[in-house]
Amino acid sequence: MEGGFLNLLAGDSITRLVFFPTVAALPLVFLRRASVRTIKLYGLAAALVEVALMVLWAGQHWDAAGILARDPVLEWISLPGLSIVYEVGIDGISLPLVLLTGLLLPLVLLGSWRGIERWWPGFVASMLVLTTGILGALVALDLFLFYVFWEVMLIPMYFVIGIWGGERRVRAAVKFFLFTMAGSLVMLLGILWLGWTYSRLAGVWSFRYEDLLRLELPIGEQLWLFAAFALAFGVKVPMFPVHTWLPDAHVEAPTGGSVVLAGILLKLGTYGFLRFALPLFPHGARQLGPWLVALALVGIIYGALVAWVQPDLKKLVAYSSIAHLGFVMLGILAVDLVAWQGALIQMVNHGLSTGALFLLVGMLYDRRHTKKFEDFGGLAKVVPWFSFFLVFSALASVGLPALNGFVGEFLILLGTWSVGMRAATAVAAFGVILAAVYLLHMVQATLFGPITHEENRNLRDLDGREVAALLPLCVLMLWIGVAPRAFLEPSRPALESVLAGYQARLEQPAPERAELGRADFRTASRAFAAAAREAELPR
Amino acid sequence: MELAAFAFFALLALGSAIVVVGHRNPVYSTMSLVVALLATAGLFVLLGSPFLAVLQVLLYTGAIVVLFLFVIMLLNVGRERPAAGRGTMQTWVAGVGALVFFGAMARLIWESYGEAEAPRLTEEFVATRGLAELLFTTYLLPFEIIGLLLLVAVVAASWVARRPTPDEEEEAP
Amino acid sequence: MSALDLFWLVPALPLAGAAINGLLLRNSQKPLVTAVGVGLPGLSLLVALAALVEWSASVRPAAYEQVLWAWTAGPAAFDVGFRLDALSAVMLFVVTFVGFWIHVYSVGYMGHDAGYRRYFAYLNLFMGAMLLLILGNNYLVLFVGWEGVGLCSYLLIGYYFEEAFPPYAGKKAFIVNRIGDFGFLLGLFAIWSTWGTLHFGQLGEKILADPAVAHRPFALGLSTAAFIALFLFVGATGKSAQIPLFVWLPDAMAGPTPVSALIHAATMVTAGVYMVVRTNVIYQLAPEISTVVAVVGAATAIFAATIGIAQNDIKKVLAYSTVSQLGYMFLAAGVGAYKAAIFHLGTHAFFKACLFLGSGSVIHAMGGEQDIRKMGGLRKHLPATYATFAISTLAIAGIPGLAGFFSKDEILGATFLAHVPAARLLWGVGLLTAALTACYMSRLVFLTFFGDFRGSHEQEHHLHESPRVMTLPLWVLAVGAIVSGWIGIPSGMWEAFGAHDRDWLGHFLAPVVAVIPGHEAGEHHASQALELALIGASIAAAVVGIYLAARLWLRRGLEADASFAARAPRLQKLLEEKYRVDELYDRIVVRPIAKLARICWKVIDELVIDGGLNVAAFLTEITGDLGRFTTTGNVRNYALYFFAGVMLLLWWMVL
Amino acid sequence: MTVPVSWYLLLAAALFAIGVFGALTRRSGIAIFLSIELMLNAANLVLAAYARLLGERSGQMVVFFALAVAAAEAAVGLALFIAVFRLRKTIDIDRINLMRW
Repeated sequence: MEGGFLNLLAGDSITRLVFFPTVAALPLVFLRRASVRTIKLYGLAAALVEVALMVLWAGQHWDAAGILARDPVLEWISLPGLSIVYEVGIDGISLPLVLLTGLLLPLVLLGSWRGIERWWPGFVASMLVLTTGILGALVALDLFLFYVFWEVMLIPMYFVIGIWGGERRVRAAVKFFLFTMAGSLVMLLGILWLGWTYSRLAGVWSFRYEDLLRLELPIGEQLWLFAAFALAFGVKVPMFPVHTWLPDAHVEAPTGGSVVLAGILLKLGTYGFLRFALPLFPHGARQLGPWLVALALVGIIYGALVAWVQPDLKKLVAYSSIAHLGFVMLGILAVDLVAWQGALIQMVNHGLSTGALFLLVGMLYDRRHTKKFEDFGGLAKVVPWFSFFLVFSALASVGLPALNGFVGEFLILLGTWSVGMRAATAVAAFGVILAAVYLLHMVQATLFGPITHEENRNLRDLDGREVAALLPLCVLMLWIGVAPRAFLEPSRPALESVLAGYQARLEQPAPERAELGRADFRTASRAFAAAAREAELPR
Repeated sequence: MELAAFAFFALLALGSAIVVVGHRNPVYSTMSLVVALLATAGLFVLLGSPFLAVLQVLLYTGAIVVLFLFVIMLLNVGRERPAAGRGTMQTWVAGVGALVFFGAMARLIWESYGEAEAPRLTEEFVATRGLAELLFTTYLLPFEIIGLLLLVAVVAASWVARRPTPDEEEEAP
Repeated sequence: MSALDLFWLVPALPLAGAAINGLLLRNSQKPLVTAVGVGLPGLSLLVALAALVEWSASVRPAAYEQVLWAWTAGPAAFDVGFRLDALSAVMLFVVTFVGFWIHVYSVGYMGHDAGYRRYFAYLNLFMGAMLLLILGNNYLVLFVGWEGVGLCSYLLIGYYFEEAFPPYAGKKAFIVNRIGDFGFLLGLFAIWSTWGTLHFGQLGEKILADPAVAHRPFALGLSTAAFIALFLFVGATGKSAQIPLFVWLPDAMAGPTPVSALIHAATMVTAGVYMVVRTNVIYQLAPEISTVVAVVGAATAIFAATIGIAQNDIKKVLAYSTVSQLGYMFLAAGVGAYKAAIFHLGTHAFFKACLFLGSGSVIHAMGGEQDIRKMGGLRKHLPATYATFAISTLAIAGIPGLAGFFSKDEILGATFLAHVPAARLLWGVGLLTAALTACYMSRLVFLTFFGDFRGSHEQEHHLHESPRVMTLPLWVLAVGAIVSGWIGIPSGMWEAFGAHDRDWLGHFLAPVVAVIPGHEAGEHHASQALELALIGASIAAAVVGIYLAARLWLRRGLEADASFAARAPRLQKLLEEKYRVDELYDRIVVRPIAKLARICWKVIDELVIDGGLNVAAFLTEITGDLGRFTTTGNVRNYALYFFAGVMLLLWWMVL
Repeated sequence: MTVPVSWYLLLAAALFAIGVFGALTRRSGIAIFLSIELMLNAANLVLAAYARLLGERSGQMVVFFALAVAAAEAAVGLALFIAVFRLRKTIDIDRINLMRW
């Protein structure tokens, strides 16, 4: 069905959104002789086109009911008794993350303008392919396909850290790779197990999300499968105690790498929990949930504490990610619509505010080639605009009301509290205090106090390009903070249907032996089913 | 009558085979192999395929083994060194393994066929004509491929065994 | 279009001013900065006054609500909306009026500062956030304002960021407030999970419809109402600087003086009181927590007052005085005298703002000097400042006829008559605090304005009265410090003199205080004699305090301090060092957490987790090295492995 | 009297086992090669025996092809020995450990 794929690629489709960056990366092979400036502008143009495509697509397919669309299903690997399909779709859960991915791409290139000093074609190509991997993982509706994209993300990121990183970049890149890989291999086992179980019951192998949702597995299987998925996603999130790759990766990664890593890659972990781990194994999730909640809480407190004592700006922001993602995990594990709304918006929020913080740290690094607190202090006088953006982003990250971070944290905590997890809410709310502690520490140590280093006296303030990279993020932070409804509503129907499916399946006890559930338990994909009927699937 | 012939050829084959693997002098080993192959050719006759027997004698003893002897003389291979400490270990393992293998196979064969008699030999089965028909109809493609294979083998052998160029010789340790 | 339709402009105008000043204008456009920075809050004041007039004419006593947009939808649906009722009306007037005059004052006080534009941007932002806080029609908008004023407080305390201390103080304020917010948030969650709304009006209706819900056990052995009340109060202690979270307020004096007047005296710090009064329906249902509020308030009042006596920094004295007065307000709220709490909030806003601005005028004249030991005799040089400062001091001391007398007397009277355990004891503490207040405030006046000048020659040479733009606000506020008490002369006082009850403010605020069926504790009608006695006690406390101060500091000046230090050196040191609470917190909270953080990082992260992984990696390497020995390179070995494989296959297939 | 086919098979198994033993124990490359030829021969015998047993001449065909392959194999193998001998001056495989990493 090669023709089918190419048709999709050419048409107004999700496939085009996903693969356009990679297609755009191909000409870079022939642009080897072009000037660096040309390459940069080409990359930026490609990124902007991608954003435009996304906005157009979202504008056309946005639907108040939150049912979006999916592409026609294509046969991908087809053997007797085994069919792996190429099936992609976007709903309210993936849409915000897809748009965030698109938004960050041009900003990342802008933010790397000076920081990346060698082999721009490679960098641009890596970023573009990385975008394809991320988008693919977000839209894949076949677990096998999802796994492929999941691993595709890994490779460009590995190169970005390993080639353009700091002094100990190779070590950091390998650590990143090994952690993620170790987790995802177990998940692969789980995916294969699911496909095999499905084949035993239905007579044909399938990895389609919709099909696998019908599987009612015995509790023992659900437990280990959930654990396997949780390990893969937990490493990515990252949850305590499998988080130690993150600070290393961030410290060594170039600015652009850090922004994408923190901004989007981490969300793939939480997205995976919401999309796959919970709906597929509700009983397993319920039994193991408390343990994960505990880990999420430890992550919140632990990440905040460790962030506080870091001597390095970037490491501080990196550890803060652990704390923030802990909130998202808490929200997801609360299994409550309000908490899920909060968790989803918090994923976006973290992408915006932490993305901005990493961009800012990168801009500072471009000027001073250091990220240590001891080398700064009193910058507010020298670089007021930089200071404005840093304080703004830090406050968004702290969760100041009227900025975006608050919306997510508030809804998460509200939802968590209302399902009765009061102690957990209290602990997490304590983490809110700590967030203020470490972020204000960062702001103070960098911007305030007397200027202690002569080199800092003549720093340039942000130029137009840098403001252009930051402004969209800050505008969104304020917008989401002031009127989050517009950002919450498109996702609600999708979240509601996932939640309804999850709870409906929980009401039934787990069966003794694996069996195929009734099709109407597939409420999680009801939205997709509706879209599929409209699309008249060629199956 | 058949039994006597079988016993003769079988014992001959076994005995010469033992000499093949046991003798330290490669020339003796090779000559014993000739004997073993000839004995097998005899067995082929008993099994009703005189054509194979002829082929065996012509190809194996006539071509292959001569090639062996030729190489042995070319390389002037002497008597083999006696086995060292680790070698004996290997010998024991190999011996036991071979015995176990034989035991397993024997049991398998015996349980499967026992004293089962083969059908009587027919004129048609023994005739070479049928074989030729088969070879040039059903097995025509494999036959051609085998021809190609032999060609490739000849080319490869002459390439591999060529005298190395001077710079290759320098690389050699 | 009526003024009420434009009600949203009240907070929007200052916010717009902040945006214009902060993002659009340049430092060089100073007149424009002033026009925006003062003009928009002024406009906001006008809109607020127009709206108040219209509201009281047509809507009162009902609340006027204006919903701007839906903040969220779904199960947790909250609106961004405003509410104008009696309580927010009082707050609105105080905030916009006092706020505007402090803006005017700032034009003079900050006129020569390089960060003039930034200052006004922050100050306008504060006004906007404060107005959100008091005008929000639900707890969420209130919380947005609550945090917003916290942010502005942070920014303004750290305004002089090139020095080391102010940013630190700002950070401390923000973090301590965050601790309070932690409690506040949990309180909100409890409200929402119990009644499903955060809207003030709906919440009140739902609670009154079925008060039994509030009495259900909730958590920590508390009833729902008690839990909510307690945790909201934790938030209030943070914002309003009560024990145990008061430590940030004295340090907050590192900000510019008008900021101290506006944020840390008149408006922001009273937000906690406002919130408790706003939530009075729940506090009434949780009498035990109300008692806690009263006790904490009283304890804070006397605790801060004792510290105030031994401070030598003019702003520190005022800061502790503020903490102490806020304690009064909580005492009032705790004993159920909500009107008295708001009344004192209003009067305090006038006289304390006036005091702070006066101190600013003094500091201005002294060239930045804040130590009262280096002042003295300023009365001659700064007549206007002296006059307004003295009026306000008399007001805070509780001299009859001035605002503070009425409000403080009402609090003391209500405490005495309250149905709470140990009401008399609380009253005693309050009375003692009143005396102490009169005493240390008088000490401040005597040491600053009386006696001989103790500063350097140069300073004396430069002494001058502040410009008109600064003295005018002083006079306006001083007048407020006198007359603001007259609108709420407590009913007890009317009764004491046998007059008809003309407590205008009390009647005005009556709709705000919820009447819970079955909870009518009944008016505490005391006898006329008792009322008179209580008034007498209040006056006596004030007079004794002032007399004592006059005996000590008017006559002996600094010697009085010295002799006290000589007689009770340890007590004096303890007071001067503010009971070493900061040091205590540092010891038992900050340092252990910092240590824990380091352990987490260095031990758990780097040693345990990464170390464990390195061990795993090392084991992998070892395994690989061991496995390498099978790769001998000996073809016969390989053949043997191969044969073994064949045997295994055979075994599997045959057997 | 006729001989049961299983006897042929047993003989082939014995020849094969002897060949295995030789291939695993000998050091001389030539000798190993001889042992392998022996094993190949045993396999041929099996094929012929089955052809007889089943009356199906395809077995004989396979023997025919196997012989041809054996010829090709011998040619290439011996060429390799010559090449190796040129490099190492020996065909004692214990001394030829090119495959060691």
